Amino acid sequence: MGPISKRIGFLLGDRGGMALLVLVLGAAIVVPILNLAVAPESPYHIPNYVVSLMGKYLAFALLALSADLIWGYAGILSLGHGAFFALGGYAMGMYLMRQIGDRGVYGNPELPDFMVFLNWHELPWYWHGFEWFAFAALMVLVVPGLLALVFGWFAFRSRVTGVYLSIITQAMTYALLLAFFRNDMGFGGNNGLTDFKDLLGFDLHDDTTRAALFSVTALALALSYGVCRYITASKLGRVLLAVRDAESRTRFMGYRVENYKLFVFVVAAMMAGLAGALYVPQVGIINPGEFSPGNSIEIIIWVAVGGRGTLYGAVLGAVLVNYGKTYFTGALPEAWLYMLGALFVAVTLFMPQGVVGLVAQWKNRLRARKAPAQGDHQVAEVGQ
Amino acid sequence: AETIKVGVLHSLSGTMAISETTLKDTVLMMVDDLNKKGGLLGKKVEAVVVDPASNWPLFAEKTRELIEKEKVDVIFGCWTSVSRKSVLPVIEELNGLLFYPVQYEGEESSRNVFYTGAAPNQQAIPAVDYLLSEEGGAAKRIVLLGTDYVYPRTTNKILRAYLNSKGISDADIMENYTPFGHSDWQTIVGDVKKFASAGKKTAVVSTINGDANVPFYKELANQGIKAEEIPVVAFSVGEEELSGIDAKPLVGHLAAWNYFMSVNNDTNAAFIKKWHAFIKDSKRVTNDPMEATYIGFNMWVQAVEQAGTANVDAVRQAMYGQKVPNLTGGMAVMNSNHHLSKPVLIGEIQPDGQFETVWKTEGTVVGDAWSDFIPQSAKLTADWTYPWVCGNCEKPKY
Amino acid sequence: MLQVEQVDLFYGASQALKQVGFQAEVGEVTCVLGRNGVGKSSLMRAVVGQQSIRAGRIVWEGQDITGLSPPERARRGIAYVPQGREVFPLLTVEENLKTGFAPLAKALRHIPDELFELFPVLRDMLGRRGGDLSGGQQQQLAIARALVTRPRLLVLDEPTEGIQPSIIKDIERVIRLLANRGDMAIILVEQYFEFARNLADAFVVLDRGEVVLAGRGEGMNEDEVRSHLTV
Amino acid sequence: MSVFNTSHRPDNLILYLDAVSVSFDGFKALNALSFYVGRGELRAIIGPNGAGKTTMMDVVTGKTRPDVGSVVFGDRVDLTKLDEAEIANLGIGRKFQKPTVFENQTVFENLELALAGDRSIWASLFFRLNGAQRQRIQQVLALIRLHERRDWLAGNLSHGQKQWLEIGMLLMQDPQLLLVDEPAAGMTDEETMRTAQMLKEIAKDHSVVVVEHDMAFVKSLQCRVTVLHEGSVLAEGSLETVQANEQVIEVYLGR
Amino acid sequence: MDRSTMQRSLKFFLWCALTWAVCLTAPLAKAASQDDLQRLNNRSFSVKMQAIKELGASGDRALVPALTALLEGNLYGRKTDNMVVIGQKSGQVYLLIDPLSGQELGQVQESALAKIGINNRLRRLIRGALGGLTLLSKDPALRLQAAQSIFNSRDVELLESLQQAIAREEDATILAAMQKAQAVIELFHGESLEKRKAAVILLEQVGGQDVRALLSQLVQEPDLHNNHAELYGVVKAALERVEERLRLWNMVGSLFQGISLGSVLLLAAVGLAITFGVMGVINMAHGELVMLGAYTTFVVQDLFRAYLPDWLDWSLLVAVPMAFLVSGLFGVAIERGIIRFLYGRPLETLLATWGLSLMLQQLVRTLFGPTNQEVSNPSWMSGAIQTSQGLVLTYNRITIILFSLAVIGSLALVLRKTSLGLQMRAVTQNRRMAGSMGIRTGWVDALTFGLGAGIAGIAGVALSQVDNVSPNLGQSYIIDSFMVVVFGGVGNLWGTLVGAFSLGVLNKFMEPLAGAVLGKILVLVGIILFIQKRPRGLFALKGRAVEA
Ligand SMILES: Nc1ncnc2c1ncn2[C@@H]1O[C@H](COP(=O)(O)OP(=O)(O)OP(=O)(O)O)[C@@H](O)[C@H]1O
Ligand SMILES: Nc1ncnc2c1ncn2[C@@H]1O[C@H](COP(=O)(O)OP(=O)(O)OP(=O)(O)O)[C@@H](O)[C@H]1O
Ligand SMILES: [Mg+2]
Ligand SMILES: [Mg+2]
Repeated sequence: MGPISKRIGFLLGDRGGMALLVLVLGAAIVVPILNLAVAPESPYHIPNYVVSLMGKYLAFALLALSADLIWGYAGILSLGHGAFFALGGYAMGMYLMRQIGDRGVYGNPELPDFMVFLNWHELPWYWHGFEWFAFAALMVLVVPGLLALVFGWFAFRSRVTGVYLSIITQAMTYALLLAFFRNDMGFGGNNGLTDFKDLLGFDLHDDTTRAALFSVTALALALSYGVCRYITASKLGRVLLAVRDAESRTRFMGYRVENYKLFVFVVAAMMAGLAGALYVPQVGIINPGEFSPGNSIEIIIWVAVGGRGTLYGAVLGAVLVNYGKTYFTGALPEAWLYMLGALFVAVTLFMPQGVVGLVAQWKNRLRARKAPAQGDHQVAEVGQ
Repeated sequence: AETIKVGVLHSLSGTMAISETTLKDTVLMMVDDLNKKGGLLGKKVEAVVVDPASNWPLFAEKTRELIEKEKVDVIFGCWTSVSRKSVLPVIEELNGLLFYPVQYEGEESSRNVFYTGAAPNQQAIPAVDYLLSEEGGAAKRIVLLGTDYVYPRTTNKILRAYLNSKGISDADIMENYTPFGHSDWQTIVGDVKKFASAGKKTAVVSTINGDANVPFYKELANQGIKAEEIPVVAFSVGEEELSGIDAKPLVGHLAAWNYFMSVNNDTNAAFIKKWHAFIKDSKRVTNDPMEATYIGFNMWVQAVEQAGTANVDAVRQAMYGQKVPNLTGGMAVMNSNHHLSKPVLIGEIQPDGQFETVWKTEGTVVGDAWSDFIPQSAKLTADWTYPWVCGNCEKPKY
Repeated sequence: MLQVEQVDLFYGASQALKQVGFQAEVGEVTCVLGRNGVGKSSLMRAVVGQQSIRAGRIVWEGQDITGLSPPERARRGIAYVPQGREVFPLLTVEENLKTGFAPLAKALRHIPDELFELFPVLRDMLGRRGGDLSGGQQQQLAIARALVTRPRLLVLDEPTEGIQPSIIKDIERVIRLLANRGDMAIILVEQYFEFARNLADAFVVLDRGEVVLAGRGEGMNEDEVRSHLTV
Repeated sequence: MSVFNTSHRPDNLILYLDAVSVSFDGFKALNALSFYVGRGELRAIIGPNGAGKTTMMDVVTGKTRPDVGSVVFGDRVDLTKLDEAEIANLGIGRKFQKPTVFENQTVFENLELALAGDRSIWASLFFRLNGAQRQRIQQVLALIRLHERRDWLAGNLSHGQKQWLEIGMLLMQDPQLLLVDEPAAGMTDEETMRTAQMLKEIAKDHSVVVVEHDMAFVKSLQCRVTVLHEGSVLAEGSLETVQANEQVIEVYLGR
Repeated sequence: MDRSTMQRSLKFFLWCALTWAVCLTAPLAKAASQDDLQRLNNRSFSVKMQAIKELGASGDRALVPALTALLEGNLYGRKTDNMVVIGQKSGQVYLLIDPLSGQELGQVQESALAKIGINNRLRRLIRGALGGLTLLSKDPALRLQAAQSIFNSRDVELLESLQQAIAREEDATILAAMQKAQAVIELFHGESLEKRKAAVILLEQVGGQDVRALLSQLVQEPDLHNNHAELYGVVKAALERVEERLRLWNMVGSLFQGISLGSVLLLAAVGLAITFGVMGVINMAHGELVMLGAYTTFVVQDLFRAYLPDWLDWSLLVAVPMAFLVSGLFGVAIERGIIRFLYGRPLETLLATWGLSLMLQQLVRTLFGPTNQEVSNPSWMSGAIQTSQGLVLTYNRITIILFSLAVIGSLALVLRKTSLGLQMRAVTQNRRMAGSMGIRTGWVDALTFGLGAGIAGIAGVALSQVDNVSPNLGQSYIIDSFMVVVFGGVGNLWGTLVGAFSLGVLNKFMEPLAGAVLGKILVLVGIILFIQKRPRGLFALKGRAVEA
């Protein structure tokens, strides 16, 4: 093995992941070309709305990836993961809001429209700094990271685990939802932040910008995958698994479980924040709905559908479920909930390891392996 | 294209499905009707229904899909303001056409949107006028109850300014906001009672939204708040919301709309009949947003016919000044600020869940995009015809 | 009489039992011996129905019970003391014992006093949760719980694990007594040779999932057996 | 301090429990328990079921907090103030009565996790197994006879195999003080002896406290024996003296 | 204004002129006639107002049926001859009654009648007028109402009849109400300072919100302040004492509201305490099972309306077992069809039941439509106990509190005292071993899940009384339910009970302090902090048993 292959050995170890990386990085290059350079009449042309849809899916995939990192590997079932996504989104939204300048309806160069008509006279302190991209970009990571740090520090130190943790994360996102709904918070209340014009000087409604955003999202996804893969393939990853399966035993071996959990929790929160920041300019709105507990549950469901505990599975799950949603809400607007619901039920019943596990199942059936890699032993996280 | 496509962008699932599904059916009914009459410009009209599932970003996505992929000529859709705000950038970017049929907080005028629901001056202000009048009970204290989101906040801000101008001081105004879907109203109804016991005639203005209304009215009834003591006038409660409640204890409470199902005239009777036939359920009610959809659809049809094409720019030009009969007997007119002129009605709840009109504006009221009671917005004018050509101008733009 | 015939048992792709067969007579103690991981517990789980087998037959009192579910087998008088105790952690000791009522007729639903004579500690701890007991106490509870069902076939998987010497002696006496009563077949998995030899009327030695030695208790040759128990 | 005389006091202590009491809902599992373990000592603990042996280990490893009393490790570290991980990092390792291994990881990985070394996040993030460590794991694998099973998920092991794996993990951890709860349970007689041999080997440069009910095992350890009963020390001494003690026979050994 | 409205207003004008003439000429002392009633049959509210005032003042008790009918919206003008009649709907037709003589006048179609409309102002007047007319009625309820009406109208003209009534009244409560009304009139219209002071003192003793309203209105009047300084002082002091007492009662009220909110939370959560707390199934479809219960109530009521209209009030008694059955059967089907394959994989149950909840919502939408369905409160659950101190204990809330306690009580009995309960707990703790003990685990699982689901259904019946019956019903309770169960400690019924009530009460004490939104946020933050202190809920199980 040469030094390079040694250094990226952690990537090579996971074949599904490699395929994913190639696919995502390929898409980052090919999709913009097919969208911008190929004539619209050509069958190879990718229309604009597909580009922005795919960009959205990839942002969701990044979010699912981060959720899988903590759920699949550390056993932290966060039902409030969407909160970090939303916070990242808001940080980006605030930057975009500030970029509008005096192009808002009331023409106020300082204040966003919603502040003007609700009679705010000056920009609240927490809005300052967001006119600079670098600051906003930092906040995209720092704000979710900080929340995760504080929340996680308290929760993990007090050894809140299992469903108790899940439910208080849900309480967290629910509380944030209500808080952001309040117009007095200064984040646009229920309507959230919209009407964005441009990002770093590029017009958001421009096709090139959209294609570029897509590529950036794909890159971010690939990079985050690399980070997650590095973490999970390292010994730290194995410690996390140990924590997931037998937390107190891990402690007796001298590992500071709370620090390990906190570490991945914060990393995942920052990734979710990044996903949110990439999502917002592509869909053009961020509002408190993103904090809703239902959204966070959905994230978990993407991961479960794809295959918990396999990073590329989470990505696959997010894309699949969201594609399904896009397709069915258009094709079967009245019955799509049946389809989606049935899909979830079917996945649990027939694909215990998610879509990814299906492949493994087939393989297993094809050649009986010497050692049973997938035993009947499942982890019970629910305290009884 | 050999067909003219109409996009229908109403939530069929999720929290808003309860209200929006009806509007989807209304559009489908209108399309059906139009096709029976031979279509539009000799072409068949095709409705493309999608479900944005009460998910606001999904509204934007679906709009893009409707316009770019399905190539629809017009979209009827949205209920909540946030869904409209989400759609707005897309529809402007792609130069689409949206008809928005619900009463809202105003403070908006887009070249690509026609607002056929009521602006605050077509609903809230007349309703308060009525409460303050001798006939409406000459209220001296007002409780503003609302769900905590932009429409109630804005409306109440406008109302507060208006009430102040009518000599009601801030001490006599109580404002209270609750989360979406709030279901436990015991405390608040109790507070209203307390507020009302300060010795001045009190009335409640409710901008409570959607699902929260049923438990609110149930609590009102059970705590025995009678309309003749503390009348409640609501802006978001129509026939459909009432159909979920036993209305008998609520008789006398009020709502302000531009339409009531109970309005007695031939156009309305025909509309109701058509609706019942279409939905195959003679118990289903009609309501104001349905009328707004009806007006919007008919206007669009007329405008297309007048323009001779479904092309968005041509249709938009043809829309200005377009008149269609509304269901309350009279004509709705599309103004150049993309808002309608409509009459305002105040109705009392009847035991059967219907409203009886107790007051009606003389003639019609012109919808205001920008409220006169918000200082920054009072300066603005929305006018999409020469010489303004702008949704938010302080001076004419040529 | 219990007859186990040509049983194959698999975990996924790996085979834990190969063509295993043996018999357990009523009124006798049949000992199953073998090193760690040779398949003793797997065999017991197959007998009580917790693990399904791929091939072979299990016949109890003349009936083929291979396809029956564990509760059905329990209703046919089969009781099981699993390795690792498996008491119900959140039920009290008393409730743990009462779970044994399920297969019994109404009239029989009481806890026999002899149980408390055998395991006096259980009487003292009736109200304590099973999971709070010490390891040995749990083991005693597990045995008592199985006896509550008045079994005709008692399957004991290393029942003396973690129990103090004096009680092991008691257990030994009781097993003998139960067997001598003549209405119960007892299968005992043991690694503790001494204990096994004292009790065994018949024995079976397993190695790598196969029966390598079987015979009557009196003919149990220590060296021969031990040779299979060492590596 | 009145209980001192029940337990002898070596000169160089590694563990020292002083009048420790633990009660659960009024039930005293440990009752003013005091006893000492010397550095480099091998100590066997026996006692009736429910005497408090496991509870004592829980107290030492930080799983259970004593109501009163102190637990001192080495010269002056009071263990009652520390949490499990801190205690483990001080050099106290434990084998549990009921084998607990990481069921979803392979035997090899279980051992690797237990491998002594820096437990910090950064260290684990950039950890790479070196040759010596790999060898050490191989050694232990051979010792616990799970060579062939090294790539099996630990969850698929039989009960006895899990016991061995636990012992192996304890060895990997290489602590100063080993607390071993019923290591021979579920082992054949021959394996029991082997375990005893192994513990004696270890005790040459470690301190070991072992709990067992198997008298043959205890005997082959050839060490001091402490008998616990109802949460305190009932007797202490060589196995012979203890076995001759009437009370011990009464409550524990039986006649 | 278009032509038709103009014509109409012209007609109004003529009508007014005509009726004015009538009222000027008609002598008032005379017994009321159809002519008097005719003035009610007028589209102008001011005409009707005047008419009601005069009719009320006439003191003619024959008018009571007509006025009551007017209040209830049952007074019509017959289109053929404009006669004012009472119309009672019976089936498709209306039964007509002469409002003065009580004679039946046959049946007509709805189209033959024109309803006489009223508004809130008229309603108030009519009640006042009826008060005067019914003071001496035989019906005690009417007399009480009359006294209250007079209290509200403070009509000095009625003082004399009021005094007569007081002299004759035997019922203590009614007497008190009448004296209160008398006091008010004397306070406002009395001549001597002494009498007015005495009135204030009497009112203070009675206390309550309406007295507070009255007194505070009085102190705001400049006339009193400037010209009657002494009385002003008395009134002000009385007001303060009344308010003091009200504050106290207010606390009691908040407590009640908290408990009542708690009972709703409890009901929503109990079923979950079984499926989730006992079985460990993260049942996201729990809310939908509640919703099914609510829809069952709707269907049952609808059937009652169609087939047993007289028994409508008791439909809930049927709805409770029906809802239990419907949701319970759904539960059994869910367990047998899906959940049973997922034991040992609790997190997958989250995914599957989430899918189920989507499907159930859509199912209901398809079957019943997306809109709210009407479920009415039976009359015995409508209204409230209102103390004079402003404490309002609504009957439906009281019923729900009692009901929730009954439900959790019987559940606890089942779990603790029956062998089924024991088996349920055994199975969920160690399914495999329970099987080997002879427990039919499949059965027990199905029954347990069915029980949890059935209780969810029962909760739906109760919730239909206070909330929307819509496809979204379930979603709005699911988060709260999980919160309650976890807050109380998973697997602990007692914890669920205490958790629900404490969250309810906390919520209701926060709400006035911080507003509904902020209050809710604070409660959530409180839960988060609380779990830090007690990581396994309020009534955490302790000891080895839990960790094992
Ligand atoms: N659930 C399982 N999945 C896969 N393999 C298993 C499982 N349980 C046991 N095995 C394997 O099957 C073989 C037999 O196991 P079993 O538990 O029957 O052994 P045993 O003879 O009872 O051993 P011990 O004396 O250690 O209890 C062992 O090699 C074990 O690793
Ligand atoms: N959480 C608890 N609640 C109640 N009693 C408990 C709890 N934990 C332990 N006990 C009791 O404390 C006593 C001591 O238990 P411990 O496990 O220490 O015994 P032991 O000496 O290890 O016994 P064994 O030899 O059987 O393993 C036992 O009687 C047990 O029932
Ligand atoms: Mg075994
Ligand atoms: Mg022990």
